[in-house]
Amino acid sequence: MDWLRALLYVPEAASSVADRVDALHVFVITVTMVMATYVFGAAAWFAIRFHRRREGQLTEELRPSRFHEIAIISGLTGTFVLWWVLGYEQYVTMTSPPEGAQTVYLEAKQWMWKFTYDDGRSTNDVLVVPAGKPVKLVMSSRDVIHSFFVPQFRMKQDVVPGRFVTTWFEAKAPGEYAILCAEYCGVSHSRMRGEVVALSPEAYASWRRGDGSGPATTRADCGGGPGSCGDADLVTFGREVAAKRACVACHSFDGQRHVGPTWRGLFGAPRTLAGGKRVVADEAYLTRSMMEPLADVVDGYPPLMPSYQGQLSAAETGALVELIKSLRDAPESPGVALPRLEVRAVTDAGVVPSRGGPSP
Amino acid sequence: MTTRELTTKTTLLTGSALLVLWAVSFGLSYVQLGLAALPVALGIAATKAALVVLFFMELATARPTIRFAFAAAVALVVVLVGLTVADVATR
Amino acid sequence: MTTLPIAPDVAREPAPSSSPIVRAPSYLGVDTTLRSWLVTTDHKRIGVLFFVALACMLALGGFFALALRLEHLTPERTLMSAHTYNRMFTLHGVIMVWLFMIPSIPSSFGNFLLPMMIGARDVAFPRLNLASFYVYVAGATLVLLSMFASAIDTGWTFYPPYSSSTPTALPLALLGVFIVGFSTIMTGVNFIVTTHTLRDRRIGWMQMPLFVWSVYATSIIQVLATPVLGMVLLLVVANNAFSWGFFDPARGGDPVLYQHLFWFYSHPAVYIMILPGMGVVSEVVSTFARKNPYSYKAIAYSSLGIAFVGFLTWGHHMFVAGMSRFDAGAFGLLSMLVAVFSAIKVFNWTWTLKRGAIRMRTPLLYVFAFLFLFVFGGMTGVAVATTSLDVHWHDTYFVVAHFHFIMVGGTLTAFLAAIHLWFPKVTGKLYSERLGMLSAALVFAGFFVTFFPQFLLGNGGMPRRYFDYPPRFQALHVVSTVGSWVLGAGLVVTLGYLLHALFWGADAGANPWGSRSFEWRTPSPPPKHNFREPPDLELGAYDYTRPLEGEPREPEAAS
Amino acid sequence: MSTVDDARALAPAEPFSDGPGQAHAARLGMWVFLASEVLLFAALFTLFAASRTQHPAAFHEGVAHAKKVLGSINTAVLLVSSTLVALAVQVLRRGRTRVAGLLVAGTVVLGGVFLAIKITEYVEHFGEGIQPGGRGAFFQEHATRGLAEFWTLYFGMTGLHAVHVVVGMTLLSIALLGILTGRITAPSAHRLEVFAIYWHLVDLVWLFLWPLFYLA
Repeated sequence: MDWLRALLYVPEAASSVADRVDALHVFVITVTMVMATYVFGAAAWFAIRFHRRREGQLTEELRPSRFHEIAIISGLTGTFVLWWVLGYEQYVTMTSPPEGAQTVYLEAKQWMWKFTYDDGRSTNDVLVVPAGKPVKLVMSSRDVIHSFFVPQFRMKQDVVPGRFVTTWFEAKAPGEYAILCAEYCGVSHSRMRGEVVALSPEAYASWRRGDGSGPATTRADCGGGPGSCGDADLVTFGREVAAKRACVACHSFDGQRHVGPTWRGLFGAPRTLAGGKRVVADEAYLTRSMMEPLADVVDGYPPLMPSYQGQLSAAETGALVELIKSLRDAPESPGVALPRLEVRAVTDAGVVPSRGGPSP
Repeated sequence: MTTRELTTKTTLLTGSALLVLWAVSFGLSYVQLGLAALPVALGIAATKAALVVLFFMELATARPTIRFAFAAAVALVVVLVGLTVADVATR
Repeated sequence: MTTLPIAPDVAREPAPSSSPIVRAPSYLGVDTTLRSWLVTTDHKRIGVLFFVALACMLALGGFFALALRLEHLTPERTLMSAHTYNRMFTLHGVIMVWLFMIPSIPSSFGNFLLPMMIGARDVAFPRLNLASFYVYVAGATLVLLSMFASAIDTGWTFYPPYSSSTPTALPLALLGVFIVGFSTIMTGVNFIVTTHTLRDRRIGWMQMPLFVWSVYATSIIQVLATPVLGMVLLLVVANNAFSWGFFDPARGGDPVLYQHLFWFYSHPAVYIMILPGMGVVSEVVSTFARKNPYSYKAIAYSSLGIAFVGFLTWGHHMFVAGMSRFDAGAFGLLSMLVAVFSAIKVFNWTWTLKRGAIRMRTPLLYVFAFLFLFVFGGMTGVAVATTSLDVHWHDTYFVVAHFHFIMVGGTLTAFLAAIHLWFPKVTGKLYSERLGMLSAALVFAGFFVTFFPQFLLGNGGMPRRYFDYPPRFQALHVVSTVGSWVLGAGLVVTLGYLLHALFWGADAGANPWGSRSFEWRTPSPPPKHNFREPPDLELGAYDYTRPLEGEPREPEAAS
Repeated sequence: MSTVDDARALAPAEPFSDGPGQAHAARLGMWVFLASEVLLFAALFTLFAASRTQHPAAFHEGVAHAKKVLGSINTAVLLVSSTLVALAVQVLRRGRTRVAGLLVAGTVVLGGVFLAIKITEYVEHFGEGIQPGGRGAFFQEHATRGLAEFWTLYFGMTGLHAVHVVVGMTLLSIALLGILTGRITAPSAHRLEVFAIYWHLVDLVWLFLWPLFYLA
């Protein structure tokens, strides 16, 4: 397999899916070569065998045999559909993050990659991951479309502004792997490069402890100036964000029903939406609910929440998601009735009086 | 080339039917139909459109080539809207 | 193979009869003033006008291509800044796609030949035809003007949100492309109506030359796809000029929707570019193998199949764009189907050669190159439509190599085959067969050396639209650049001997190739209204079982 | 008078050999062009459908705010105008040129009425601070995500339709001129017919814009 990779100029297969992708690659190229040889061989043979012998030479009229036609059409269709089956099966794997993958939040902008980890630290242009463990990326862009591409992992995903897209990978072994931006994003597009640094479990643990090994990190920027978050992890940062953005005005941490649903036990739980649709509250659902709250309103709650699109950074969004995750098994408070709040909608311009119930 | 010519009477009848459907659609918009409101309104619109195409634009008596041209356009509109909305709805 | 330059194979022009109409001048000779060319409604002259304009665009786009390749000789800056590079690849794409490839074969050869091939005197709407030329010129002028104002740097795909904010003359360029789109629609409407209403009664649908089928299928795509592009370009202009914010996430828009609408046009546009080339190949193969197409119906119907199924596959450009997994699967499967139609054509052309009477002439040599390159281009197309493989290949040089194999290896090669097949028809002159063969070899070799390494670069993970690149890719980039010079040289040689032949070439006679196709049943160059008298259509367009009038009889007929 | 005109109207122009053939070509050409027009609008309808799927609440809010009565009157105006021009084609074929001219003139006038109502609507919306691109005072108070998209689409789609109304009125005015000068008569009714089917398409598009922007 390695000599085939060298022949095809394919880089080493450094992720858990790369070997399977390469196998399909080789299969597809082999079929291509066989078909091409068949066509060229036939054409060359006919050109030699049936060259013109005299001026004005006449030819008989040939008609294709039904068998030849059916064989070619069904053979081709079968081959191509087989490629599709194999490829789509792999694609589904490549786009379905496994349970328990570690989450890293990525914010792309012209022309850098900013990664925020669940312990509140962040790095620029360097993504530190443990080798041999799945890592899920929750990605958004601040300006134009970028594309996160790691050739050695055979993975690529466009990073789109205005929404969070997820992808995942698992580096097989410790090492450094290039990150390239694969969607044209402006004058320095070709310099928007970075690196995935996969560390052995021990080295990774030591980097997590922050004892100086591994790539340098900074604290997540809380938006309130340097040091405003202290040395807290992403969950603590999430509590600050929830307070600052007034999330707590409508959402409780302790299981109490409020204007909006409680965050306790929310993550991973099935939700029934107003239209009767059922979804699971995963990262995609939570991020979408922050950006597009009225798209999926939980049954029994008024559609009031304003959009936080363009107001929360990827780190802040990630912090809120981590906070909600941490509240999965939070203690339920005794049933103290909360004072009924006047229902208000929060917008960019501040708090304004609500417009009443849902639109007709 | 048209074998069956449409008559003035057909045209007048079609025009009246269109106005009746218009009134129905307008009236229904004041009834709370909930999720059914859009399908109902679009259904009536499609009926009116069919009347206009068949009897005003005379597709009912047009040559097959012309019917095919129009059908191809409508089919592609369905494809374009369908596959795009399918993406948004299943994301 | 002995007598070069070529001697006409058969059937010299019949001896001039005494009838005065026979001596009527050709379409070139009726009126030679410049004004008569500029206000002509003769489809043949409009075809020639288009050809000249298109050749200029090809030269301009090719010049940009050479400059871009030169920049990649070194991994860092070689001769231009990143900003210039970005503008130049955008212009290369815009000019090649919209000002050359899309109109190339239909507007030039389609215009010239389609009416003749169905026994018509002209297209259905001759004045609309002339208007489509001037609309094209107006659009192209706007695009070129934008170049001098402030050339755009978005790539030819104009993806928002980048295109919403770029400070370049984007509105001017996009309006230019929008206007060129009108020209495309006019030509398409004209060809569809012409094929339906002006066919000689003796030519049924299944008796038309296959080139007509391919241009007809192309016209259907042009008419139905181009308006969607026009609309989406207007939306981008509205974003850029008035900040209306379509597709702008901050205002509730979705950039991925732009990609849906854009590729709904731009994927079928690939078939607009390649289908007419496929028609040329069908004609060349039959003419030089003196053989009926292996299966006429399969080629004809597969053109229509490509036209319609081609509309269902646009999403395979968006597998990693953030599209839903369901749509990725649906588009992946549909994309596989459209490839079958192209493959059917390839097998048909190859098996048409079987038991033929093949003579290797420049057009056939180009068609052999076409077969070779198109099979690679087409099969790698199916490969990149394979969902999981596309994740790695998407937006890398693999895709660049793939579509250049189709666009250059396919369409440009077919365009060159068309030039060499119909040069005697259009001008009445013969070119040097020796130089023709030489430049065909140069073009093929140059092309292969330019673009084959790009497949490997893509496998290695080299993203497209990169000004700087990791140094490990340099060797392959250098090979590719050298290839581009050979390709360029081949095209310059072609221009040289064709210009020479135009003025000093030998007289071609009416039908130098002994072709059965209907456009050859009138003198070369043809008279103003194509046929002096209704042509003899006794023999079918692909009937090589009986001699054409004036052809030598078979010495041993019964074999 | 009419015989001379009829002969001139019937004579096929190059490259056609017969009048009916040319009439069919004109008709087919217009239909193929209309297929193209349908796809032009389809791009915007697709954008509308996808955006509505993404922001159902905002689009409800937008529809509730639209000028339903004005929009509905406009629908009726277009339906009547379409009926008039369809009748015009019928009577022209039967040789009643003068009546046909009156009907076409009526259609053009109704097109003008449509535009006048449309402009009234726009002016009122501008007065409320609704402008395309999510600009204007209205969006300071109504910040539902997707609402800006709704109104931008409203101006874009109805604006493009209005442009088509203007083109249709121009074409019908040309036809009217042809009828008045005797260049369009019963044998050359297809010249009016191709413009009439263009007008019907303009009507057709509006039939779908109306429920989407004003009713539901």
